[in-house]
Amino acid sequence: MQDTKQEKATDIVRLARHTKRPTTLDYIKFIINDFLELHGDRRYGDDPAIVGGIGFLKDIPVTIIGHQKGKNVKENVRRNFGMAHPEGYRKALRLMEEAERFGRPVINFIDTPGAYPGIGAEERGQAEAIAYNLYKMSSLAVPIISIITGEGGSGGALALGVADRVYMLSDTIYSVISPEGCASILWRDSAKTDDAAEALKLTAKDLLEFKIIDGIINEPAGGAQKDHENMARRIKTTLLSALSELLSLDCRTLLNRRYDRYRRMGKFTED
Amino acid sequence: MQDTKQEKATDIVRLARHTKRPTTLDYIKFIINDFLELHGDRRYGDDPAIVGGIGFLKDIPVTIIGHQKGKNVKENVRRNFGMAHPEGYRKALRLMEEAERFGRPVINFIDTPGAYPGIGAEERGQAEAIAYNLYKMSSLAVPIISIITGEGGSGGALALGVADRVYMLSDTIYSVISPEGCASILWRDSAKTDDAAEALKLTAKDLLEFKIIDGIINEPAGGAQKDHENMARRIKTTLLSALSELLSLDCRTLLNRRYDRYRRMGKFTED
Amino acid sequence: MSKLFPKCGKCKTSHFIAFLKHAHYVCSKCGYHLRLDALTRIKMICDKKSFQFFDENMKSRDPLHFPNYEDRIKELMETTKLNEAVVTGTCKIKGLTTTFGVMDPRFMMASMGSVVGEKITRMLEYSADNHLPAILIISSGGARMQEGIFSLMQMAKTSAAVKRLNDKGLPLFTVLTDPTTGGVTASFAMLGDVILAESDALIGFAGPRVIAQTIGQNMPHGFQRSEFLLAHGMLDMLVERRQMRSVLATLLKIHSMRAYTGSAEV
Amino acid sequence: MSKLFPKCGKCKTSHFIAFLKHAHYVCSKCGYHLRLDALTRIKMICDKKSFQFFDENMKSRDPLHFPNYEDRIKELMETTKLNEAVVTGTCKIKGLTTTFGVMDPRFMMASMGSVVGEKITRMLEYSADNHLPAILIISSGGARMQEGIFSLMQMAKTSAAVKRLNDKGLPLFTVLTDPTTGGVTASFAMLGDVILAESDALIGFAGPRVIAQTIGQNMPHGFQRSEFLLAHGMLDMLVERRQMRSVLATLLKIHSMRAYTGSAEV
Repeated sequence: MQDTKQEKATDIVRLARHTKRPTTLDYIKFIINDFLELHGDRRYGDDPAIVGGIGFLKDIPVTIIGHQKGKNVKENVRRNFGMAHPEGYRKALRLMEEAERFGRPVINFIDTPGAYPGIGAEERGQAEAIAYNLYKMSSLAVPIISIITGEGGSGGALALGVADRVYMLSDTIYSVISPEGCASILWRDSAKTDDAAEALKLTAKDLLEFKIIDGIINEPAGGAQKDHENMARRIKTTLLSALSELLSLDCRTLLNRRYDRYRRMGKFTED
Repeated sequence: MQDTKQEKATDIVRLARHTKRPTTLDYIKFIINDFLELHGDRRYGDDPAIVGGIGFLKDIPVTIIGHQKGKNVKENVRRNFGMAHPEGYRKALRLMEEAERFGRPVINFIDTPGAYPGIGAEERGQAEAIAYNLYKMSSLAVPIISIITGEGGSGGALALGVADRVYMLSDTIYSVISPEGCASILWRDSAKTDDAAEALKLTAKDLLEFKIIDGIINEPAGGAQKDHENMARRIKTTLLSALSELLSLDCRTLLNRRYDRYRRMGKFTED
Repeated sequence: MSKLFPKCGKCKTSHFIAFLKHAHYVCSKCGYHLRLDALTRIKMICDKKSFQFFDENMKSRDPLHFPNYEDRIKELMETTKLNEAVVTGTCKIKGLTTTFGVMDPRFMMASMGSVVGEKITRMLEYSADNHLPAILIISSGGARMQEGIFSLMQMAKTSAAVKRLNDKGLPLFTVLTDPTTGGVTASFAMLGDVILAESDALIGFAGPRVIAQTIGQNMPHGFQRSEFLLAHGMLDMLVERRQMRSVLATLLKIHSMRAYTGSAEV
Repeated sequence: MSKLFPKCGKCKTSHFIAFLKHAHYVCSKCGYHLRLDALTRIKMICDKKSFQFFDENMKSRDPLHFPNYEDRIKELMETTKLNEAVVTGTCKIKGLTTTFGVMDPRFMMASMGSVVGEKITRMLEYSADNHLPAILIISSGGARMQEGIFSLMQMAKTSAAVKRLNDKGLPLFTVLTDPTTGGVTASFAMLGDVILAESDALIGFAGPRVIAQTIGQNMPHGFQRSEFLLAHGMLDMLVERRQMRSVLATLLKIHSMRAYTGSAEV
């Protein structure tokens, strides 16, 4: 985001969804050495909408997981546009539990329109899969860092988003519902999508102000899609700096802070 | 088993499979108060071939799980003749993990020809489901008692059979493979089923001698099928006596003994 | 809706209120379980006069200044006599003490904003601190979009509170009623140690309309209904409404003692 | 089988042994990964001369006095120059120390009796005691029915040993090769923290013949092959045989240090 001009929410929505933005596998290529992609939930399937694996961030062994969109229509169909089924979230959780067992920090990249709303997804417990991730991640005994690299769509984003640190790239969004969905449900009028985008306060700037996220990683001039490598470098710098803090915390402190991080979110009165 | 005559293995195989033998739900009716049946693996399905739930054994809250055969053809089709799919083993494990969380001992009734050999079962990880149960049960931090009430068929039986105490009713079997399967694979001759039954050493008496099981619960005259209530009473007596020992053990002792129980099984030389 | 002759929400038959009440608000014609307000649920399940309310005065603050949200809330506070979509507290059921929360579908379809999330979290924390089990009677349209990201974060907050409760060896029992959808299903609703449901309740993550739009075809029969979820392994039991109090009491009783205390874990 | 021109086990093409060896025993015609004896595997994966054998003299005892079993074992000991179907020990891979076990399909299709179970358990316990990771290269027809219930119990014994290894924060890596079936798949094979497989290997619980008999229909294309299992979420990676050493070395390297030690768990 260029700080010099105040962009509209609807423009940022468009940028966050830009089809040329780097994907999780692009970032991994630039920032992880010795990467091995690991597959499957060991229960039902291997969801191509979420990828994950292990490797080194500089000299730190890490587990790295993220939604995966395609680069073209064909690949997007295979990746289901980054919309995961329950087996995707369960694969992610399996890898996070492995990370916990071996003391590896977890890095999650979030970029999804949302969890897939389909018959099979419901049959196999989309709600349960997301809920269980939130439950388990809340006390996973290794540091977790999540970065929103594009669209942070609702529960399907949060299922990779319970973390000790959450960052957003400057041209990304994170929202309880898409502007289109909001306009359609609330005003039964898809023409009001721009209004909904504005009303939902879904930009990185909004969320930093609300203290929902811990920082904004600025995108290079023209946006992340203009220079994948440069964007990856900025992410790597942020990750290393955050990890150097988190790795020094004892487990109880880490988990208490993670609990408190979410515990304080919410606005209400008690008069 | 009448101790007065030496029955043939093949006769015991027939008795173990008698269609009128009490099923898990029959035993539960007689020995558990306030029983609530709980369903589902929370991932994929609810397998009718395995039932489970919670209630009181006398005044002890317990989790009770078992293979469930039908009483007639129709019910047997629904119950798949007690042959579980992966979701059955995963339901059982879910209930055992709940039991662990709330300090409830686990009682398992085993009566199955084996894990179901079908396409869906393989697709959803029959092997993984069984393996994971063995893995988790080996250190589940509450007492586990397993009772073979009919057929103890291979891995599908063992998946409910890693326990601190294992008992067999007197006219039951427990085997790595069915006599039919053994005859067919080894001798390619199903007429040799009786020989296989003998060779496999699969009766309660054999297994007690091998120290694979901890005791035999004698069946009432004519077999368990003649008097369900009487058989249930005998089982209840055994369970209460075993539990009174196991509940007094501290967790480390309990788990070390369980580990050692299986650790010492096996016959080999090292000269 | 006539107060004396309310209509069934499914088959639209009118029933005399006294009969309906006697039938636990289950339609005698089609079996539909009518949606109930929170206080009626409390009366049906909890021991008389045992309910002690928590956080009755907690109210929404419209953190996004979302169009029309403040007015809508004010209006609902007047019509429902509630300050928000969930009532929480402690009570006894057949003499056994538990924390107890009920969502009220009259209040914006009991969608989860900051207040719902905070009240449920406080209730779960109270359970953990006071060594009590917890029961939640759930109905909800999901997240409350008018509170934007704050609404989404309640999913993480409440799920973490369930984890802390469980880590103390204490259970959460959830009862899913019509409808239970969206971010509420995808957090505490599906995290019950035992999950009960009323029959024919709509339970799911995505709404049926959204799914129909996405896949461009009709739903299979009974899709996202309790019986369907039971068959797909997501629920522990279907419970008739008139049995609910008794089943919950049994659950409390079975979980009221640890038979095995040798574990160093807890 | 000609020693100089062995045949591919799938397409039956004969290959000159020197070429085949250079190709890591992968058929240049159909891509089939030929079954390998344990020592060949060790040579292909472990650092030269690094392998230290465990329990080389452990032998079966025919506990059931099963017809013909003792003779069959004696015969195999002569032809294979092995005492049983698994070789275990320690080795280095690219300089990193690990315990390492390989099953040898020539020995009764590497079915698991008491010796296989005991040797694998001892190897896993050695890892746990000496803070080493563990690697198992698997091929097996499953349980060894000639040892009856003792064979079945090896599933429980080895699975418990994997649990103890994991509880010490140490990993097991399994490599599934053609064929991996029955009680071996349903115990340590599927318990790898990372599960690798060679392509086109038969991997399953029930044998294809048994399934065909049960369901009375043919199998879907590729059923129970590695690629099928990967698609169904059961495997972490397919690894080309010539990459195996390098992938295992990377796994060892990534698992050689705990980045986060703040956990009180381990």
